[in-house]
Amino acid sequence: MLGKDDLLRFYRMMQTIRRCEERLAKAHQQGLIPGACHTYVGQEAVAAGVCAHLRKDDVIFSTHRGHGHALAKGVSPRELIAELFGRATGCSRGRGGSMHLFAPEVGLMGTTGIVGPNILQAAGAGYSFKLLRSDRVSAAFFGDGAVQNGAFHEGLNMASIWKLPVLFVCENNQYATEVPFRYASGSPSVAARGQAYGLPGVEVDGNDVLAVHAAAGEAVERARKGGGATLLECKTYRTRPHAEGMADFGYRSREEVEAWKARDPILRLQRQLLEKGLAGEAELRAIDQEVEAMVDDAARFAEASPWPDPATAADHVYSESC
Amino acid sequence: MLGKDDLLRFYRMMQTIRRCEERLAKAHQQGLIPGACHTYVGQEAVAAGVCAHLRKDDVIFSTHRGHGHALAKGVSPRELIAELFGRATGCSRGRGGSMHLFAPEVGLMGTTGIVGPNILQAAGAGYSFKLLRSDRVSAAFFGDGAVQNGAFHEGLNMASIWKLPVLFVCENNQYATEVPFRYASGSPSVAARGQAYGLPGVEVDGNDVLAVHAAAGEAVERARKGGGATLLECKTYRTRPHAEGMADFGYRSREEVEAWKARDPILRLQRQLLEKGLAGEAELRAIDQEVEAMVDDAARFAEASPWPDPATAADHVYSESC
Amino acid sequence: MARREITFMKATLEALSEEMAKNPAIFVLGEGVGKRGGNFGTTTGLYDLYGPERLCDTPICERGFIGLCAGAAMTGTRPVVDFMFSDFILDAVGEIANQIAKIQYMSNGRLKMPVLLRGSIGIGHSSATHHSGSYYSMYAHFPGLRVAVPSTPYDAKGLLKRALNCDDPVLFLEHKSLLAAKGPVPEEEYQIEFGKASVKREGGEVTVVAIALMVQHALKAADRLASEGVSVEILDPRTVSPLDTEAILKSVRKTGRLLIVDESFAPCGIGAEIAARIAADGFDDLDAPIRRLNGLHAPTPYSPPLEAAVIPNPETIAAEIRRLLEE
Amino acid sequence: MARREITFMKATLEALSEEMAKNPAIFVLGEGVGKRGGNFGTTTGLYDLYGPERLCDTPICERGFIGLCAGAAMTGTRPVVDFMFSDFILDAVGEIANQIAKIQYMSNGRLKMPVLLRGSIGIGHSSATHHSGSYYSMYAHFPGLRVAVPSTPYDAKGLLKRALNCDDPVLFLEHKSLLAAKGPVPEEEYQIEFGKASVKREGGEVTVVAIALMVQHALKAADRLASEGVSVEILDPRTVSPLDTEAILKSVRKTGRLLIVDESFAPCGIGAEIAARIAADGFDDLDAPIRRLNGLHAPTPYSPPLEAAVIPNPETIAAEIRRLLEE
Ligand SMILES: Cc1ncc(C[n+]2csc(CCOP(=O)(O)OP(=O)(O)O)c2C)c(N)n1
Ligand SMILES: Cc1ncc(C[n+]2csc(CCOP(=O)(O)OP(=O)(O)O)c2C)c(N)n1
Ligand SMILES: [Mg+2]
Ligand SMILES: [Mg+2]
Repeated sequence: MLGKDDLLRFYRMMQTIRRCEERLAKAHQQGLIPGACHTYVGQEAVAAGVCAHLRKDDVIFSTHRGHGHALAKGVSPRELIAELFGRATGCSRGRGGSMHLFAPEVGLMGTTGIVGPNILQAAGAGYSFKLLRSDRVSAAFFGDGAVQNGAFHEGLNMASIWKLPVLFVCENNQYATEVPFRYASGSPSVAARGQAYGLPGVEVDGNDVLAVHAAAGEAVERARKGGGATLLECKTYRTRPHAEGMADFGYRSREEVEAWKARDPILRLQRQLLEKGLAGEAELRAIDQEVEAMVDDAARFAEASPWPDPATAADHVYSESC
Repeated sequence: MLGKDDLLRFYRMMQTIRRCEERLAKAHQQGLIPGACHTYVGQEAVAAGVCAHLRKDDVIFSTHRGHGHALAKGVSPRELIAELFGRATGCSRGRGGSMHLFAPEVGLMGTTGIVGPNILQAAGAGYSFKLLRSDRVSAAFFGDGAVQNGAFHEGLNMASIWKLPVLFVCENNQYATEVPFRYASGSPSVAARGQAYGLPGVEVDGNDVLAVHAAAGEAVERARKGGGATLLECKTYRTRPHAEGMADFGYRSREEVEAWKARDPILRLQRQLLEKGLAGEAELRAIDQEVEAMVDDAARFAEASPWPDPATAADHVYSESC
Repeated sequence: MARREITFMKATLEALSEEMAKNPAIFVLGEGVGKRGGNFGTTTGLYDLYGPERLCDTPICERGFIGLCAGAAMTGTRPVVDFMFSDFILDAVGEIANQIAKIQYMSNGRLKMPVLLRGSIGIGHSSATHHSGSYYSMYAHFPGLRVAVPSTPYDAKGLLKRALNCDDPVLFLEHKSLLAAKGPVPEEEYQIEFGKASVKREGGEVTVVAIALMVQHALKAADRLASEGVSVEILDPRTVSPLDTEAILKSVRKTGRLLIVDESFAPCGIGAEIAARIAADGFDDLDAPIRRLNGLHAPTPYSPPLEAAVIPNPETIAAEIRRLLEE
Repeated sequence: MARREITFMKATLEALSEEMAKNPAIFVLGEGVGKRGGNFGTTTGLYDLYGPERLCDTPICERGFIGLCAGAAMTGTRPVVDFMFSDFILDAVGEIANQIAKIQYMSNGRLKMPVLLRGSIGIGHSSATHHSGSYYSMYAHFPGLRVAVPSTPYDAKGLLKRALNCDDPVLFLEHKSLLAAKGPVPEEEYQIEFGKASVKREGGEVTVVAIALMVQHALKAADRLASEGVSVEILDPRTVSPLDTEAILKSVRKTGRLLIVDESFAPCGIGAEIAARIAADGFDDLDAPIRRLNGLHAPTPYSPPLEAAVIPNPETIAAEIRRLLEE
């Protein structure tokens, strides 16, 4: 059973993600982020709920929209923001930016700017863990857009027939850039597609961290115990544009966005905490302030950080072993 | 309702395929076929049953195991055998062999040596017909092995969301080379995968030409009328090795092969014709002899045909228009 | 009448729009090509003119919709794929190199394959390694494809119109740092043949062959060198397949010196191909070694100082030209 | 002791088997690598030794299982993909060039990527256009990959063992017409470093650099020319990435003449890369134009007379050498 501490941990993580994203959005407007910036605002419950079950030695593989996953897996706001600022202190040492976050030390094995590959890579980590007789598990986070890609098909099928310890976490935020899921998908349900691969497919309210946590818990346990992979569809919504600086109301209405803001996963958890008497306003505000301070510090750290040395631009193309 | 003439047409087509394949198998042993040779023996009911519904201006896209589809769509035994013999009179003028049969004149738009692409190409023809407001339809024939490939996923999804006039005909002969379908597929049913794309998925006994014909008829009618695509799973079996000259009993037993030979689609139709009194032995033997003569003629024609001119080896890499 | 100047992007939009008006068999596929008008504005306004079937938004299945185009092109339509970033279609190399490029040949010329694949290439704007690829050299390696890499709005419009009137599959690759650049484009109808290089600057002492954005950088370098009294000739092949060897040979006959500037990877790149052709057929005209200036052989990093370090710029080009003149 | 002679295939089987015995993290993926022992006998007997998890039969999803290998290689295992024909993995170029090749760099060296991709290349046996591809030039273009193209059993074993002890992704490409060829292979343990060319024949008048099967063809041509009194030096780079430029320069310094023989497509091919490097750094040593002899720039046809017409053979190589000696 989840206790107060667990819920407050979720709250803190979701707020950390939210505040980092808001800081990054502002920094993007200020010209501090030289490339793209895809925020995770509105989807925080998914990263927080799933990653709560993962050990440091478990691994995740994410996408262009990976800031939240990175933070939830243990990347610090400093390393995240510094990376988007292009600094040598960033988690990818400035090589990656928003779409290429690497922190293998904490199990973030990369985020990809190409839709699809991370699904396969998560299956590959699962293959390693199975072959090595390890109880580690692997998770892929991906959007509804990736579901129509061959990588989804091939990855889920392999994970099924080889019973790999993998979580396939689809964050169905209903749009792939501006293309609606209901247009792009032959089937209205992602979870139902599990059947095509002989995998359990579970649909969950992705804006409810407790629901995500519960469903992910079962899936992680199954994976650890050798029961194989699970497809988790988290229905959610991003409330900011696809990427910072992009227009947002050519393909969806302000009303739709507002309706989803009313279902904000952080506000929802806040209400639950207050209603159940697990935390008071003051306690939550204190967390908020701590988070705010941490993000302030991270942004200052990032801005003060050195640029990478151009002389290192071609380092590490090959390993030193061969 | 199908009449005697229809059934005899099926019979003649299936025998034509069978006799061509047997001739090709023999020719392969004799060294008359310089490359690979994948026969269709045991699966004849599928090509015969599906193509009976197709007009000359409808199109099909097939695989490495495409001889039967080529014949059923209207390629002559002469052009088929000459192609496998590598002659200038072959349907691909000697450029293709067993795996690359082209006869656009009769709607055979190619067979592919790579598993997967023909599924996408069939969808593409469907796109053309839809855009051009034509009532032509398109069909892809592919094996159970192709079902695990991303092309299947992407092709069926696009055909579904755009309601393309396409038949996806999966010939589930239970093996991809030597890898069993039950091992390679997360789901025991191909037809059931239609659901994942919002497409009707129909399973049919692929060794029963009447069953194939009935199911394909519905699918073709739906496609012509703008009702979109269908996934047809024809359960069948190839009774010869994957390709001529390959060993056959490392992955399946003689008993299994014999059991399927007892379900031979040609023998079955023969029995039905005889039992229903639609044809006598003599009539069938007469057809057999005509077919045999045609195949003899084709093989003689092929062997007497000229080789392609080496000076033409690099012709048609580009069109002349640009 | 004043010469009209429009952007590269506007020039290609005109080309596409004019051809779509003429030919109802042309349709465009891609993510966001519909109402959105394309990630780079490549289809702005066309959806309202031609509707959803001809401006068709796709799921994220590049291999799938490019494979689909092969079947469409064989059956009477003329597909255009608007793929946004060339990195995305690496998943479709099988369909491009093994199907689209080969079917005219394999059918002995009985099938045509008028597929146009268009989208952005190039390093810049901290796009990082999955949005900075070029890959024209790879496509030039495969038989059966035409590959255009224009550097000006004029060339872009003329080559795109040619592509839409040609039965071969064409890769039309647009450097993202050129899309907003303006240049003269006449109102009148014109097309540019494939395989015809363009002399972007005449000069007598050294021949620089440059590709895409590097043409603009080389022009800047040549300006600088002109003030030092050095006379540089700049050639833009405009298409890397076919490649206009004659034009390069002709220039080298005059200058005796050749530098090839290509922002993408050197090994087995188009610079190597040009060097090999001239080392074979222009050998006697050469007064010095053939030099190549390429981007570093490394994935493209994100951070501005790293990114700048992996590609040639006007300064490094000028320096390379000076070195070559001393050899 | 008599020198042991074994086939190319046997040599690679030994290499794989020896390394699998030493390193339990090695596993092999592919269609038919299990009980069947591989389409070309590449895994014969290993299934019985190492079981289904380490000899894993796959569905037909090349992109999928190559993408899977990237994730496996990052997490402590060492995947080997046995892909049968290089044509099949064109569907996986995105995973290879954009993921496998880049992750060491993008992670700033914190992740390793020991993926071995091995399988057949080359024209022959009327395999036709979907089973005759080579594509080593394409892989040499991408940063982050190692590409081996051995021509003898000895080189094959030594390079494969090197590949299995290296943290970089390696393409190991085996010409199908060489698989049954025999040659000396010692019983003792050895490895061959990447980027070291091998002089397959010493000679003084002309340098021939040849790849894979073309090495054997060039040797035959050189035999013939020897009887005409012509002395040919033959170099086999063995790996096209990295490429041993030094060895080629050294030979050209001696002979003054260079011919590159490569059965695959010329444009932006490895022959172009070699020519470009020598036209840059060996320019002063050249007494004649650099020549390339390649297969035709066309898909590979099926029919024997057509197939023979698209690739170099000992006669055409000898003729080309004679022509070069007259320049
Ligand atoms: C293979 C590929 N095609 C296209 C793109 C461009 N692109 C980047 S994000 C995106 C939409 C992704 O949608 P989804 O998977 O739903 O994730 P979300 O952005 O909603 O989190 C697209 C099309 C890409 N990165 N990779
Ligand atoms: C992409 C690709 N991978 C592998 C192969 C090798 N291959 C040729 S046929 C075949 C099996 C195909 O099985 P299936 O689709 O069931 O068709 P069947 O042979 O049973 O008719 C394989 C693996 C190929 N041709 N293409
Ligand atoms: Mg989405
Ligand atoms: Mg099969």
